[in-house]
Amino acid sequence: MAVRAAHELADGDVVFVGIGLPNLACNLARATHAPNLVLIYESGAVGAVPERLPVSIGDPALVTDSLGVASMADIFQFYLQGGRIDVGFLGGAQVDRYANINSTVIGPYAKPKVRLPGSGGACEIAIHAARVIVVAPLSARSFPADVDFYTSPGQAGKYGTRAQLQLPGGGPTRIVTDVGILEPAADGELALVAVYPGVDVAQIKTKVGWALRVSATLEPVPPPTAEELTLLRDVLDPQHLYL
Amino acid sequence: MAVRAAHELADGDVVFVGIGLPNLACNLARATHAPNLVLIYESGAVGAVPERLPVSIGDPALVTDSLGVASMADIFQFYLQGGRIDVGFLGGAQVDRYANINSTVIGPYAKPKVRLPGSGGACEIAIHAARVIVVAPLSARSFPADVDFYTSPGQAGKYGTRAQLQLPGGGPTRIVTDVGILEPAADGELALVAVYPGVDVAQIKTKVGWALRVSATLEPVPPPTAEELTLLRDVLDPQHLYL
Amino acid sequence: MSSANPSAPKVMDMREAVGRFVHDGDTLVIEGFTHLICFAAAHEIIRQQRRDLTLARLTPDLIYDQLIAAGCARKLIFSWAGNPGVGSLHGMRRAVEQRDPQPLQLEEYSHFGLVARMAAGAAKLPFWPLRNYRGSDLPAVNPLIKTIECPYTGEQLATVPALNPDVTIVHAQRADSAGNTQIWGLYGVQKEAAFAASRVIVVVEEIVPESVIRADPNRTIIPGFIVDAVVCEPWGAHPSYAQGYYDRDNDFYVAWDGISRDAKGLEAWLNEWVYGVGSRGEYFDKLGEDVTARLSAKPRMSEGVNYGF
Amino acid sequence: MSSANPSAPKVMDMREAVGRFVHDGDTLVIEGFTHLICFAAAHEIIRQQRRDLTLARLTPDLIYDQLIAAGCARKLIFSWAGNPGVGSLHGMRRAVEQRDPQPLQLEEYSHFGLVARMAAGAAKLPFWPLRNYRGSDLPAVNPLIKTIECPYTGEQLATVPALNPDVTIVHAQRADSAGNTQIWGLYGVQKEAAFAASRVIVVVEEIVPESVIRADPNRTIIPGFIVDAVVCEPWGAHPSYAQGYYDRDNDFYVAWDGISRDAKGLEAWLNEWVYGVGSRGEYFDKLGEDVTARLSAKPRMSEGVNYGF
Repeated sequence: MAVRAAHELADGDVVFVGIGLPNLACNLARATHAPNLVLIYESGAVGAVPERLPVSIGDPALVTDSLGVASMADIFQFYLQGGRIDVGFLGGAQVDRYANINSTVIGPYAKPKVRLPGSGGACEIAIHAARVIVVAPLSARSFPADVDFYTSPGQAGKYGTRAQLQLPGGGPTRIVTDVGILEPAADGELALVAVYPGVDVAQIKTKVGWALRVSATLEPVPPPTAEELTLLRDVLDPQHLYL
Repeated sequence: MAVRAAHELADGDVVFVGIGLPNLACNLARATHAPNLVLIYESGAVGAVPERLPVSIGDPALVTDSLGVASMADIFQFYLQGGRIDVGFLGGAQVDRYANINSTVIGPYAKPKVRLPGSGGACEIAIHAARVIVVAPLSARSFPADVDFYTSPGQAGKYGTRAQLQLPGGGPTRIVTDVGILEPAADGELALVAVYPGVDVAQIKTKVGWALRVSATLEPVPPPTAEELTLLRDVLDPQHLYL
Repeated sequence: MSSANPSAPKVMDMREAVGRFVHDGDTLVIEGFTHLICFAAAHEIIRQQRRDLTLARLTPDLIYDQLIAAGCARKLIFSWAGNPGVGSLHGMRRAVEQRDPQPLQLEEYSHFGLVARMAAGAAKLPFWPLRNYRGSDLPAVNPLIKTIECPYTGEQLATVPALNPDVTIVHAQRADSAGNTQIWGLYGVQKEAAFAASRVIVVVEEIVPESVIRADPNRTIIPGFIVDAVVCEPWGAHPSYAQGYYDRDNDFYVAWDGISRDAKGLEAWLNEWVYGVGSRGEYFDKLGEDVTARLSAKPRMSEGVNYGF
Repeated sequence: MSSANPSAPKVMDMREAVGRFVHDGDTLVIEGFTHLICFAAAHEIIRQQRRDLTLARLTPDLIYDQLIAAGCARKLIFSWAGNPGVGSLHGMRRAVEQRDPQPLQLEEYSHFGLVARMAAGAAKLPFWPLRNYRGSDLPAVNPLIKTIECPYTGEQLATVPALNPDVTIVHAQRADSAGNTQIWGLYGVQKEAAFAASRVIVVVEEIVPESVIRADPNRTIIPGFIVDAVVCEPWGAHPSYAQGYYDRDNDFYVAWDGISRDAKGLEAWLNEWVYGVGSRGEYFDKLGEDVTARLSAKPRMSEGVNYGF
């Protein structure tokens, strides 16, 4: 997934990075096809070049040798709400048919079955980033037709479409999973647009809680190159914290 | 006037300083009875200890060896609107019966007789500082019954009293002139509360554009001490820029 | 004058600072986003058995998990509640799900919303506007998130109310004895949280001469005149970190998951590491010498700049 | 991506920067509160005869007095219009009072109001709330100052609309070639003005290697990815100043009163010092050697801090 996510990034993108896989993906992209990627963390580090794999979103290694440090008030107001972020990464316990994301509760809010951490910066990233890449392994439990709680707005839902809500950012535009890639169609509903080598489309459909549309022309997905795998395993995450 | 204004300051006061006489007064107070005075300039210098007489409100000497530098957004939002300023200094071309101050125009706004610089930070200082000391030489032209333009609100006026307007600061509480000191009475109207040695009350009354009330018990005003005069003339303003 | 007697000495030990400035029933903010989280203050609050606190913080983190488990809190205002990179906050979850040791009320925002609440508090405005929350369920479960119509464009914008804590505790690298406080590395919302509060305690790795502060005034984030107490507590942020002083103790963050998973284990840890020591100094001694070898910062000094004219 | 092609070179001379990024009819902000006022950019704009600009700045100062007198402006947005410590801005007054060389429309705020307009612009909010203007005539003469009712307390607060300049020009001590910009001394509203703008030109005393920026990231005020052009122009702020580089030329501020008092004198000055030189370098040479002796900053270096972990 880290390699697929890295491929979603263009050189020069200003990326709001989360910890874990998104961080790996960004550093992989920076080391390969996108040397001018600007990594921004909600903690305030701008243009970070962490010399070790950060273990938290506020790791001191994100500050040392960074291009700048901003207060969180500036990060959210001037960088994110200011429309300066090209790409945000989000994960979540549930992603639904319209790419609404739930990282708050499984079950009802007042009496949850599982209490999750909550939004953090996810809600505002989903609203403001020009595009959002969601990274999540595909499973029927994680991809229900409707999420239990709308933490971060997707392309459409019970409150209306993004256009109706006048949301400034593009919202989730690519859902990178462990078996393929989903993308919202014009009406906002996610469709399968790419399948990884050796994966069966029929099997993918069983891992989604609604009747999944499949794009007429599936994108080709090259396997990870040896260079990418070496970078990930030996350089970027030598202790295999996230792989 | 600089000596009188200095006497208005208490040790530990956090003072929003203007350039010119207020700056002299603050530095005189700091050198005598108020060593813990904290000088803040709207330009962003906090705890300034200028080693030369600043020629502008943003003089580099205000930064060198200061305790801190704040952005102007922080100065106005967190320091001033935040209620952290004890004393503000204001001047103005006109001060009226209720201590409204005009530093915008003489004559009508659209076709002024004299176009003055405008508010700068004066309007918000008059609204937010716990108390405001106005420093202005007394003359009938400068102290009309009503100012031509309300740049900075006084104690009362055509828009109502400070209480009616729910203004958070105390507004102008002392008007230090070249001949005596005015202070608002309970109804907000300025009254003469102190007369400098050798000055005639009757003469003062002719320099004010309304029937000036005189306090029943005038405050004693000691003449400047030799130490104060020496400090002002030889140390604080040796080039006599403001004296 | 604005906050305190200017000539009263502000430097004191943590016991006195917490004793004088943190009261039962207070709304308390101990901020620090990963960086500069003042565990030393939290532990003293636990030792002094403060009760009925409303705790506000973007990330409750281990520090509020401990305060909640110790029975200090009745309410939590937050925007992301987890053990970063590890999992749940078990102490908090027991309070919410099992009312153990007592019930805990939750008030939930996103980061931007809670940052905006602190900015409003610092600016002494009753609310802060932000373009957020449309399409999210958060306003449906938090009635304090409201909307306002822009007087220029007619757009509906979200608002959050000001947060004005009774007391904010800020950890920082250094301050002078008057509380003029300098921070580098991640700022988090330390400045906004301090300006929003009625009382401010600054806890630092080092108290430095005023001349050190004055030699680099652009690094000052909090002016001394809004500070009530200055506490010198080296390693006071452990297991959080202080850039240039010591690294985050990630092993402890991972270990906390096991320690806190049941109430007994967490209580035993509090008995040993909080109630069982009288001060941060004793805690540090108990950590043992290897902690400095393991976590002390390596030097990466910046160059000076010219403040002359 | 957000602003510009990331691999396009940004370092260029002032002629190219103004030629490419400042257009007739633009709303232009050249900020800097006493400190870091980019006269070099204004003079190039005059030389390139830009027209119909809306100029916004807290203190128009000599820089906008010159742009106005040169016929570049049709409107001025400001909060304090004077020659600080000296008197009036005669060029501006002639435009307002005598429509010479052309009429000038005024839009007036207080400092707080204009700072708030820039903050709103930077945050891409349509307005900013502030507790101000009650009891003042300013809203009566500026209908853009409105009010809003707080959704929590019912209080009436003032609002100002966002200011989003087409182009902002920021002077600073140093930047790398990608535009990552560091400022110390007075910040003014340089950051807000830059984030509020569609296009950003940064003018610096020195272009430094990226490693210099990275060695002290807390000094970075403007990130390179919002910057379109980086111009290296030593002494580019004269007669304003750059902390650590050179002092303010107060004598010139005093002399300006005489130079500008009549239109002919001002025009002669523009002919000699703006049209009569091709670049800032020629202007500096023309100032003569004594300017460096008179105004160069004396060293007052700060110490470094540790960014290690």
